[in-house]
Amino acid sequence: MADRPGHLSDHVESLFLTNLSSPPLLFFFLGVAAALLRSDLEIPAQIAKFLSLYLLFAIGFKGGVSLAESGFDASVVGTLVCAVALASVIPVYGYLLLRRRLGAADAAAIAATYGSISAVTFVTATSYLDASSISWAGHLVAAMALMEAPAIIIGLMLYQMRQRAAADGAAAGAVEWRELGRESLLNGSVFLILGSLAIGWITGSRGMSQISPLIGPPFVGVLCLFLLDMGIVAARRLGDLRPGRGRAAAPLAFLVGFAVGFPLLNAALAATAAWMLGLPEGDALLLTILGASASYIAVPAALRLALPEANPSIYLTMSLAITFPFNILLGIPLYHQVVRALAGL
Amino acid sequence: MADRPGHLSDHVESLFLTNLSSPPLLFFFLGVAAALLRSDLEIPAQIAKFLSLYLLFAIGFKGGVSLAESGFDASVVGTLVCAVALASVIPVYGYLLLRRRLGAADAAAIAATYGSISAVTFVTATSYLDASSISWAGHLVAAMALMEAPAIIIGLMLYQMRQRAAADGAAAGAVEWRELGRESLLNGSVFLILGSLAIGWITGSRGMSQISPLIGPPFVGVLCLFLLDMGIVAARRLGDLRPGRGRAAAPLAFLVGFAVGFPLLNAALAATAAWMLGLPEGDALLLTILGASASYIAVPAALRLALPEANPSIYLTMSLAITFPFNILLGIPLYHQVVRALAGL
Amino acid sequence: MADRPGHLSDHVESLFLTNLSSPPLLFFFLGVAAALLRSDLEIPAQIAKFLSLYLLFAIGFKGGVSLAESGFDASVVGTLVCAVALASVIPVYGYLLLRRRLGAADAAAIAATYGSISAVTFVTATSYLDASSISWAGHLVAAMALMEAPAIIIGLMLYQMRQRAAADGAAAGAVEWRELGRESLLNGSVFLILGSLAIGWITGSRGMSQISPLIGPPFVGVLCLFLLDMGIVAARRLGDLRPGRGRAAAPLAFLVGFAVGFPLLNAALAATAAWMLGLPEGDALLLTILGASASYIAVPAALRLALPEANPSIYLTMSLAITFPFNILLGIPLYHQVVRALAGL
Amino acid sequence: MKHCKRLEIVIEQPMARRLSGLLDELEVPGYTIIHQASGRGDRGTRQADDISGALTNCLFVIACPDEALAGRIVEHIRPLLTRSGGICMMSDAMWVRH
Amino acid sequence: MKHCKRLEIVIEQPMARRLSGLLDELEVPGYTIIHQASGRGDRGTRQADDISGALTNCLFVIACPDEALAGRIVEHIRPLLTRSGGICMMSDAMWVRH
Amino acid sequence: MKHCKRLEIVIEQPMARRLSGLLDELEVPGYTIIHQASGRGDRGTRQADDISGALTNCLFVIACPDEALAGRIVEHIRPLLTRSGGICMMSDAMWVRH
Ligand SMILES: Nc1ncnc2c1ncn2[C@@H]1O[C@H](COP(=O)(O)O)[C@@H](O)[C@H]1O
Ligand SMILES: Nc1ncnc2c1ncn2[C@@H]1O[C@H](COP(=O)(O)O)[C@@H](O)[C@H]1O
Ligand SMILES: Nc1ncnc2c1ncn2[C@@H]1O[C@H](COP(=O)(O)O)[C@@H](O)[C@H]1O
Ligand code: NA
Ligand code: NA
Ligand code: NA
Repeated sequence: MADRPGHLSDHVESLFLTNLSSPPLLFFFLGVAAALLRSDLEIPAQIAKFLSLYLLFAIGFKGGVSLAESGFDASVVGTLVCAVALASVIPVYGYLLLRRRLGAADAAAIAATYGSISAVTFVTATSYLDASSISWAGHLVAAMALMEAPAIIIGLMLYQMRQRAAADGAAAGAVEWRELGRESLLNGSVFLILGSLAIGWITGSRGMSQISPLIGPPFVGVLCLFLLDMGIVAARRLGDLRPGRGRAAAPLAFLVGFAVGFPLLNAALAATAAWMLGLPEGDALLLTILGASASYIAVPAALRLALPEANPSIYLTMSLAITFPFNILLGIPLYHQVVRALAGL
Repeated sequence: MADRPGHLSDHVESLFLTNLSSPPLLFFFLGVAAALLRSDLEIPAQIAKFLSLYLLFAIGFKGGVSLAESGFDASVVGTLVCAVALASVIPVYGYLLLRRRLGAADAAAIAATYGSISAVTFVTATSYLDASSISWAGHLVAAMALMEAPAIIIGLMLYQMRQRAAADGAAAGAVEWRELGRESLLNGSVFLILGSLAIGWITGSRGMSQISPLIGPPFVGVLCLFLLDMGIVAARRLGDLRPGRGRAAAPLAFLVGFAVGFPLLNAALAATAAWMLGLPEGDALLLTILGASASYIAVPAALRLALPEANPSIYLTMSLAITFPFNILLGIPLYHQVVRALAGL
Repeated sequence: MADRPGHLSDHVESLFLTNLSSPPLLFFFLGVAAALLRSDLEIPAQIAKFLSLYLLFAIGFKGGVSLAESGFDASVVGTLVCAVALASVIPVYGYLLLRRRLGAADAAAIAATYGSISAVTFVTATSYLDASSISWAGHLVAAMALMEAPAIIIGLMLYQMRQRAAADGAAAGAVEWRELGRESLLNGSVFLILGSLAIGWITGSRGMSQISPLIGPPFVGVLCLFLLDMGIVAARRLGDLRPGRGRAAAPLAFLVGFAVGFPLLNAALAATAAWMLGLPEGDALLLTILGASASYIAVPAALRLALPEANPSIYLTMSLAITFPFNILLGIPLYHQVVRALAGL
Repeated sequence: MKHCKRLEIVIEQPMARRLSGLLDELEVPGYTIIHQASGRGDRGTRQADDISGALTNCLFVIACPDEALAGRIVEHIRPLLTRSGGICMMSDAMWVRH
Repeated sequence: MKHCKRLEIVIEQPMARRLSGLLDELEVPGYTIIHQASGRGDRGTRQADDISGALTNCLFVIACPDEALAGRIVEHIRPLLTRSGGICMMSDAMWVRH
Repeated sequence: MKHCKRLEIVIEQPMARRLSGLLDELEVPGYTIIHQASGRGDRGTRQADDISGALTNCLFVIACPDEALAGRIVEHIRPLLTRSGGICMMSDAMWVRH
């Protein structure tokens, strides 16, 4: 990529190209191709589950160790509060937008999904930053873990209010709040991130020296294998969105449009918040990614328990087959530009 | 940890603290917390099986390579004989102790479980020694493998004698000795440890240079993930010991007391034997650990075949949910003190 | 091994001994011993599948990176054409040889199996070359991937011709060509090798620097664990060849003889072709291995769909339990001698 | 041999813990669970390839010698099936007492 | 509760995709698939330990309220079983409508 | 279609090899085994999360056209179930001959 000095479009173009030609994303494309061509290439389910646990274990521990080094100060607390605020506001305006075209259950489920985060999108963004050696702070990992639960709880509160208002509470299953609280807070992924964060924080660099041979150098290679599986699974889900399959009666165009537009809206909001907080480039990009990303592991598991009326082949397909690929392929470099532009003001 | 020169209690305290705050043990605590809080964090079963095979493959190979370097001499043979003797004596006095409060089947099963060893406790102890750079000899791995089988065979011989004496041989199923021999000697874990030991011994340092990138640096990280799973499984088993569940009719207090007291008794016996053999610090600690540890993989598998009358929710829960955590959390540093004290005499 | 200068037999002997005493092959023997002694040592199925995907991912990526460095020139194209030619000719004369003693379905199936290749035999050969630091070119990986499909298609064409000739086309199920094409070209293993090759080629050494910590140093260790599983599975299959089991009515002696003799014939053909192409030592050995090796993953999966009349306990057992062990234990060093001898002419 | 009712329930993985809890409360003699099943039904295809478990099924097999209890089990799981989908089949079998 | 036929099919893993395609074409109400099963039959032992899938079985369970459709399913899978081996059993059950 | 008896056996994983050996000796036409099942019974919960296999179940399905053989199978496995626990159910089914 010819790096003529300072010419914006070339520089922007190179950002997109480097991202798209990074091994992890190329293996994501390979997975998509395998599924579309109906090849029988498949990563066994227990292996995919373990690769995701490895990624959470690694990012959590790294976050904890760098948190031990950087310590807690006002700006850290500010970022955490802002992250939780984002995860609470996004589901509200999301639900209002969605309610115009969808039933209450599906609207609340999608709102909760997009209010929450995708750990693997965050992980892919950290490896994007590492590749262009831009530093990022450990407490962003804490922000990620804290953004998981609020979105589910708020999404379902909106659903309950609508149900009580429509006085047909009997029809809709009452939301088991106790079950929901336990499920969203004690969900496996959230628990592992927070646990690894705490242990990384306690053991600090001494702990890292023992663990880094497993979570350091091999990280990008494992990410490639995981994104290969994600490409296969995402491409398979795309088929589910077509009206004929299951009960996805909702208008396809609106759903696809929302799955790309809403993350852009959230990214703008999060980038502005990061700018106001004066976060450094790497941290600002990660906060924007957290706003823009949607959950496809923790939230769907919680929603199947708390809100089974919502149809997973809508909210799971939107976040897994459209928003996740959009974010890692185009979103990351795009939000990087937005963050840089804001910093330049 | 303030290291005021030479003051025993500080030194002892720091030993316990370093052990408890080592990453593997912190991840064990995380697993226990996940299970107690009923989080759905879980390591898939085939992954946990593979992580245990990795640990046995690694410790076996390392043992074999160091055996090739140190070679066989009288003291090595002495240690091996002493180990087998321990694994034969412990079940006898264990059975006599247990028979006073339990049925013959459960007594024989627990005696066999505690006469045998836990490879992961041994592995955790080697990583404890490596962390404080205390050397240990490869033939201890051979000792570990040799201690597996005798305990099962002796435990069952005691059971058969009791049955014949009580002349109700018909009631109790005859022990299939052929099946039992094959099962205890050819058990998967024992076979892998001895096989890796032999291959490490044959290929020596040339072999180690090819294999160590997989079994060397990443070892502690993999141990963390395995102990995370162990914490989850151990905490789940704790529930089984309560009288209400299954047929654990035996007095709970006696079982819990035995699961902590008996390992201490065996540790004292093994430490004394190590002292009489004049073993160096690292080897003495490992022999003590072998005496004090109880099997929860190889022996339970053999007992289900040879002695199904014994109730696994007693012997498996005692070794997995009480003795294993006790040994890796408190036992290792405690036995280290005992070994040091004896050496000081 | 005493290396008296230049004495052929010592040198040959040392080649065999180093191969047989390399850790991967010793773990293969351990697996065979475990199965023959009926130990319950077993690698879980999803783990074995993942280890094979890791090996294909690693060899494909390495091949692509070295292809990027060496680039495409006439000699590379020559090797690829020659490889595809081999994979097309071998099934023809193989089928004619087999038809004399076996039914059409089994003959076609075995011909397709031996016309194709075994990726793990290729991978074991590359680690044999790396151990004696003999270089080999990346495009051989491309040759391997290209040799998978033609053998299946040609084997089945021969079967169809025979069916039409015998005018009982109705009896034998028509071969679903569309299904077969898709299955042989889009088979999971072939797709992963070609995909990793392409990504390694695109990202070149920049990509390798990110991925090599996962696929470089740990490669031989993972190969040991995979060959341990292969030893267990191969030894188990040996039992299937005995006439009593299933419908292996064919003469046992002929099948075993073919499973060793035919690879030697193909090796001679491939070595001569490599010699005529003037390939360097490493590449010539790998081309010979591709000729001599038989598929036990991709082709059996395709044959079960396209030619279910053929009995897998014949063709799968021959390639997995006889040809694969023969090639990695004796074949690799033997073909290395042949290649060296030809080069000496 | 004693007559018994054989119950077979397919439900999504996230609901497995809740269903086994319900069966424990109903004091069924026992149950066996098979995991990671895939399938297709009204709610579309579940290929058991996702990590959330929302697209993965599990299959419960229950041997229930007491017919009245079998009926009670069916009544208690019906609302679960209505909310989350899945199926339940009941058939006759003979139970080998040992 | 409604009467239905319970179909149980064991076939080798490579044929799973073709069988589920056939069931989709026949518009069966649904099916559940259990993977990685081992077994023994006329064609020898399948220990589900090979990577090609040729020696691994999978088990289909189909609840079919429409008896005529159940008969059509059996007729359509018979040729598959004849070519690749495996078994198919049909039994009576009651289907819990929800 | 031919009448047959369907046998369903749940037993712990360590006993799987012994049970399949027994079935081979009894020359049953075939059997299918599903692994890594969890469950609960008299002997408490088996969550299939332990490495020893002592707390993991497996499920055998046997199609047996010969009723007398089915009776013999039940008699031979009864002592296994008495010693190690587990269940065995027998029901009627139709076997699709191919
Ligand atoms: N007729 C059927 N026969 C067997 N399994 C079924 C049937 N209908 C649904 N299932 C299973 O139940 C799951 C959920 O069904 P549904 O709620 O109808 O989407 C499906 O993924 C299948 O695994
Ligand atoms: N009688 C039977 N009962 C249960 N499963 C069977 C029976 N016969 C065959 N199978 C299953 O079907 C697979 C293929 O059977 P076959 O085509 O007879 O070799 C076997 O591996 C078993 O898993
Ligand atoms: N009534 C039942 N229905 C289904 N499975 C059962 C039943 N009772 C026991 N089991 C299974 O058999 C295993 C051992 O049973 P038990 O010997 O009663 O502890 C349990 O873990 C269950 O998987
Ligand atoms: Na978000
Ligand atoms: Na012991
Ligand atoms: Na070949």
